[in-house]
Amino acid sequence: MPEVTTNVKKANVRELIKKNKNTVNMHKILETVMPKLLLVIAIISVLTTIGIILTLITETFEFFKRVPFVEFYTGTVLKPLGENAQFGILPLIAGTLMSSLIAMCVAIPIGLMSAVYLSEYASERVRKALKPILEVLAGIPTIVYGFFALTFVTPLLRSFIPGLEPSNILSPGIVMGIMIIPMVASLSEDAMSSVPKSMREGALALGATKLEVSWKVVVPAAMSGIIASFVLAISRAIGETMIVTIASGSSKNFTFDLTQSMQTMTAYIVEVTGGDAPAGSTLYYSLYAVAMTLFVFTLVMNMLAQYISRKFREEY
Amino acid sequence: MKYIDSAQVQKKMSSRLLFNQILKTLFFLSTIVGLVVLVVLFYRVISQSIGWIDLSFLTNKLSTMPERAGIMGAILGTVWLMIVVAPITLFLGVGTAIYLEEYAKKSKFQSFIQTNISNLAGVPSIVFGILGLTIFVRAAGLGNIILAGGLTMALLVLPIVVVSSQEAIRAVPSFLREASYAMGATKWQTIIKVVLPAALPGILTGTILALSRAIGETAPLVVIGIPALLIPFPGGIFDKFTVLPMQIYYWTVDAALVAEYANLAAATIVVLLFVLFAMNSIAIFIRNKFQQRY
Amino acid sequence: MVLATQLKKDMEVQVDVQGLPEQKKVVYNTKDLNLWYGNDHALKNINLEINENEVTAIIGPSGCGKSTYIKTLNRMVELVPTVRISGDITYREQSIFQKSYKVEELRTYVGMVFQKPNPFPKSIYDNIAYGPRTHGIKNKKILDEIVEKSLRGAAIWDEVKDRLNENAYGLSGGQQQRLCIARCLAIEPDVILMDEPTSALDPISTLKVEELVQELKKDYSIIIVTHNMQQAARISDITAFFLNGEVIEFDQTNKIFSNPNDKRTEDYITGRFG
Amino acid sequence: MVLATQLKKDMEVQVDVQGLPEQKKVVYNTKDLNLWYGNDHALKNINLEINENEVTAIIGPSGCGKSTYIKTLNRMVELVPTVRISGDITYREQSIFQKSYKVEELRTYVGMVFQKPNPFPKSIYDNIAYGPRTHGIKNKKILDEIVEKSLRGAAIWDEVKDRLNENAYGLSGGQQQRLCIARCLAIEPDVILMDEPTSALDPISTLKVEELVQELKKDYSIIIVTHNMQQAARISDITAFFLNGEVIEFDQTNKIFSNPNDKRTEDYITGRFG
Amino acid sequence: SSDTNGNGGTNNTGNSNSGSGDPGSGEASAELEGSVVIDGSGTVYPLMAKLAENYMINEQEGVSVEVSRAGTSAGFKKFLVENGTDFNDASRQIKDEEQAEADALGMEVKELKVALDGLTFVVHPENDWATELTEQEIIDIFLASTGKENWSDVRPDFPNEPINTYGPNENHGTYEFFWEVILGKEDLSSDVNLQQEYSTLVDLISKDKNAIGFFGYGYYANNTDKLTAVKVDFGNGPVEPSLDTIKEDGAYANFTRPVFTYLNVDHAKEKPQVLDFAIYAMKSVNDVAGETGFAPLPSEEIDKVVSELEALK
Ligand SMILES: Nc1ncnc2c1ncn2[C@@H]1O[C@H](COP(=O)(O)OP(=O)(O)OP(=O)(O)O)[C@@H](O)[C@H]1O
Ligand SMILES: Nc1ncnc2c1ncn2[C@@H]1O[C@H](COP(=O)(O)OP(=O)(O)OP(=O)(O)O)[C@@H](O)[C@H]1O
Ligand SMILES: [Mg+2]
Ligand SMILES: [Mg+2]
Ligand SMILES: O=P([O-])([O-])[O-]
Repeated sequence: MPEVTTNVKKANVRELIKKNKNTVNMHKILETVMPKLLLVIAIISVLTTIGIILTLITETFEFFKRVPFVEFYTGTVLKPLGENAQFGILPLIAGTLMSSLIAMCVAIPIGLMSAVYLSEYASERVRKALKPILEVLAGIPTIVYGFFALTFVTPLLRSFIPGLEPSNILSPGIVMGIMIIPMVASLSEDAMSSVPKSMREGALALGATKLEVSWKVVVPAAMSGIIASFVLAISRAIGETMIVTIASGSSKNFTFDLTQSMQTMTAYIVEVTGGDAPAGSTLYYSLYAVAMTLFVFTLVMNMLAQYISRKFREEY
Repeated sequence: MKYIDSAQVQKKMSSRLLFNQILKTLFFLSTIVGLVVLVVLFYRVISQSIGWIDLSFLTNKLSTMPERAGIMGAILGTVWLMIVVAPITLFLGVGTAIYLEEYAKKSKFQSFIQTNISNLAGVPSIVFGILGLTIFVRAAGLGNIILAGGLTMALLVLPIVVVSSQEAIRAVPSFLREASYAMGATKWQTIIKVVLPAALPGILTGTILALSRAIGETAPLVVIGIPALLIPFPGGIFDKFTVLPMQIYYWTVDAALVAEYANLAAATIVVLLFVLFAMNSIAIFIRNKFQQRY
Repeated sequence: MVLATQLKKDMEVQVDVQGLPEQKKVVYNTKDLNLWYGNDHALKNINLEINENEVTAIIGPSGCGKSTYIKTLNRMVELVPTVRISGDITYREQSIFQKSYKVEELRTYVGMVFQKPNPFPKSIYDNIAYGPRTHGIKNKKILDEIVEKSLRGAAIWDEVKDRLNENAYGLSGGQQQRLCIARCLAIEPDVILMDEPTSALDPISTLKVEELVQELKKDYSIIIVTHNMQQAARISDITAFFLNGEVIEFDQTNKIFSNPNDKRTEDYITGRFG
Repeated sequence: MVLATQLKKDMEVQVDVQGLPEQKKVVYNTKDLNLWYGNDHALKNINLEINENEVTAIIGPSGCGKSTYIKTLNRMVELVPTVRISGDITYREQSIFQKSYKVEELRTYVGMVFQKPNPFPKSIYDNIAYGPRTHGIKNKKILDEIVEKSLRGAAIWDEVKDRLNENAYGLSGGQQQRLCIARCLAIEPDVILMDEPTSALDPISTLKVEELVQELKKDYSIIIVTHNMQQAARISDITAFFLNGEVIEFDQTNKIFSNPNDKRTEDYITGRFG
Repeated sequence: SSDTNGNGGTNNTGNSNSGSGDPGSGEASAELEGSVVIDGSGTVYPLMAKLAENYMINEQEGVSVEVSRAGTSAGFKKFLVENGTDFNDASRQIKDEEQAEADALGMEVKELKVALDGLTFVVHPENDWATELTEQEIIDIFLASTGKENWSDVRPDFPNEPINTYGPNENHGTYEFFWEVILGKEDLSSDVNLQQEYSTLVDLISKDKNAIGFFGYGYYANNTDKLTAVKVDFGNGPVEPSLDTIKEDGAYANFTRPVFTYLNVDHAKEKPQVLDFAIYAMKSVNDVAGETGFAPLPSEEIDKVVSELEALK
């Protein structure tokens, strides 16, 4: 190492740095300003939530001045237009519950079984091939599923279910279920693959078959994650809009007959805004009351899912 | 005394193994359901769109006559919408992620914002539509223009960008930060010069996925109100607009009036899916190509 | 040479207790076993006989193939997809690699205890009952009996008898490991494989498990992998020394520790490497 | 006793080369330093003086606080939010815990090399230029000079001079570590802290880094944490032995290794624990 | 709620090239820009959409005409506000209270009658019994008070199957015309399946054998393969709705109604493109009425309106 030059230049760089110390005050300013700026940015997400809640609350409050709270939540007749408008949300809740229920009947068993297959049975190669397909399924826009439900699934179902009406809750429910399969499958699979390998080995070493290991050890151990995935899936189904709007018509039937047309809360919002409810009318405010109800439903579901996965996290 | 009888164990073994095999098949079939649906869906959509997708379909203006109708307006609308959404979400999303990951560690406030973001991610898109309608379209008086739609969409996909950026930032090993601090760099210098460049591929991947979500969303725009027939091309963020999913929506609904509209809807779906696949491929490419292995 | 001296002392005790080895029945016979992980040749030409009611210790430096070998004995190694095997292992004179041989059945005869205690996230009772239930025992009374017997067998009954319905993860590490031994006893195995069963435990728990192993020897054949040479010297009858996937020396434990044939064995047990 | 003998030999060489210690200028003075991680008392009453142009080695078993101490010297330890500190450290006679003291400035005087090589995922050139640029040096020609000089200083110039624009992660582990040393030289520090700089390297790379340290001693004061006692013996002038957060012994390296004052020091360097 | 100025500026830059590319197209009128916003009747929508499209292709490429179809009543609510829509299509005449609202806003509204429509009752093509009904039978089917639940309640020889009734919802002028003019404001049966979108109605009825529903003739005319129109007996034998019978004095006169578009005259005065479109629309409406399922108006009537509009210039 050439010592002499080193010493000469050593002084050089140090001096340069010293000199710059005064000019790099900008860094100090950034150092104090940026955290605050970023905080402001971060708060925007909070403001969005507050915005949603305030918007919904103020207008919903106005709605309940016109339609009593109890009447709204116990009313079985929804006839929002015309002379004798009646606002009972139960038909919409029934429609929402039915479509979500049907979706869950499709998504939960298929999603869970796929998760078991992917996490316990599939070889690395098969998993690598199948997972992207599930991801594709999850990435298809809902409007496309709506088109598919209306033009393919409904006619198909009607060809072997005689009593099925041209618009019915069954077809969008099923398609919604298919759409949600990837969500259940991948969240459940995550939960299952985080069960340590040693747990599986423990069971296999006792002579259990793969099925017995999956069903009696892995699934119970991953239960909180699996349940959380179900709850999130339900929340997703409740909030889903375009499939039901397109394929389930807009009949406000208060029924639990899945061959009939029913309207969900989301589809109601589309219908009312599509008719461009003029600001100030009861119809207009009903939009917010329904949206508020929808928001609370999904929020509760999401928080429940978070609570479950946090509270019942297995410590292995 | 022996409790476990090996003869008994042997006898049961075959049926247990058989059961295992049967259910394995069932599990496999369940996994395949998605694939089957996908194939059917693609087959349907593509076969319905054959003969309808051509250059003039891509470049023409909208029309009530199926043979003349084109989706250039919707494509441009989608592009303009993304021109609004991308910078806003990138700015807000990455900013929030930096704040949460680098500055606000472990405080109550941090966990509050974090919870808030994950809850926001679960709010149905149509509720965002109501927010957009009330605040941007009506209260701010913007009307149903691209800017209003873009702001609404930006808020809708913001949580996706925040969460994926957080993950990308978290994946930057702490030894890189330490190396930078040890050189006398300040925190902000470290973030800008070391953390963000290293996290960039992850951030971009997440942002592209968020944008593809925004491209496919319909519900918030239905609420904001998109005209059923809008022929001119949008030329800026203050213009009215339509987008690919909205066009699919109207044509699907109106197929009851003019049967050919169903084919137009299918053709538009093919275009939309193609765009989404392209975006996903880009995201995967970025992830594989630029992700640093340490 | 402190370490070596200490070992010597252990040896002497061992020799006294055991006297000369008798000829015993063979449980496992390994013939020309080779095993690859992908292209990685992890076991090379292994030939070993494991006797009934003896404790066989397997020692060797990290990565020499101890775990691989022991997991081959109950075919757990096949969970790694890239594994290829040649040669043969017979268990009670039957080749375990035969097509018709059911691994699940083999594993009911061959219990296994792992390095890190791995109870199921269930109650203590359900942990023990898991094996019997799997094999079709549903009767509550019989299960109760099995649970008690196994927990007693693993010398943990007194500590847990009042909390059988509590989650097994409430137990200490040492208790969890004995629970895992009990779980393995519950299916009344013939052989017990143990892969460094005490390496995650504190000295007192280690002692308890070691005592237990001595106790279990009366009824079971035990193969134990250990990093701790004193432990091998203390509890085993036969020791196999592995190095780079090969068996370097396989002999009476007192012979190996007092007068090894191979220079490498000597180097290893005197701490010159590993 | 093979190990101990080996150490002795190293010692003799060391003593020959070094001769008697001279009185040197003090760089760092640590007074009654205590440090807690939450309630965990990691450093207890540390008193140490570090001299200019010497290599000070810090040895001790895992978890004894070596890394904690060395990271306190450039206040990197404060990145852990739960840390509390009492006592004082002066660097060149100024307390580094003073309110007005700027850590960023301290860190330009005190470079650090970590256990695992941690180059930035940038080009080799940009890695070296990072420090100067951070401190406001933009001039391309000056940067070029600094890069070359630093790489030469870290004895890696010849290996990388033709690939300065390639990603640093294309280098081997040993090269990466020397790159990190070069990066640290680029801001011409006064002191270099090294936390087990060779523990992730192969023997040949280790040798190269050790030679480099000897070379650097001429211009820099070096504090090096190491697990490898031969290494401490080979390259350091002064050695501090830490145990459970305390300094047990702090003396000339040859003294520590040939004739330690404390029984625990002796036990540790002869391999009785740790 | 349209921002005309904002639109105008950007549209201009977007389209000026193509405009100057073929200056010969269209008539001699000056090149216009900006937007025209139309909402209202779903019945009139196809007609207006066609006119708008033709206008943009043949006349003024720089003008953006957007057409929506919230329904007559919903449309009026968007029309009768400050800065509301430029036109509101209507399948009924403006109501007194709506006119009063306009007066209160100081807004001048001009009624433009554009064509004639016949309220058409449609059934499933496989429905071979109810192809001819009397006016009273139709009224009875939809009234709440008569309690007709099965087809056999209408005529004993009809099948004993439920009647499924369909129609547009209360946002629509068509609903109001039916309810006010034909039912005389008596209560509609609560079983009537009321929909927002006409296309949904067409779809539902075309798939339901027991259905009967109503809407404007145009929606039937486009779907003659999926639907059968009921021939209505007004006392002089069954009459099939068609462009010939739908006339103010024709055989289908009882169910014939004029359809309108209402023009915000203030907007027309401020924005040349609005007035220009109004004039164009009136001039060309008879050319496209037939193909979109409307009966044309006498040309004298049209000419009169056109000259009134030109006077606004
Ligand atoms: N799943 C695996 N895939 C690939 N190689 C493996 C796998 N498991 C072990 N190996 C390799 O096989 C060799 C033997 O490993 P094994 O785990 O049997 O060693 P061991 O003697 O048990 O070591 P230790 O004392 O560290 O537990 C090692 O080189 C290891 O890298
Ligand atoms: N970030 C931290 N948070 C809490 N405790 C810590 C942290 N880092 C270290 N400790 C604790 O402080 C003590 C000293 O740790 P330190 O890393 O300084 O040890 P060390 O001597 O460097 O050990 P090694 O040789 O393993 O690197 C240990 O008990 C450790 O558990
Ligand atoms: Mg092992
Ligand atoms: Mg350390
Ligand atoms: O849509 P309408 O024509 O019935 O108002």
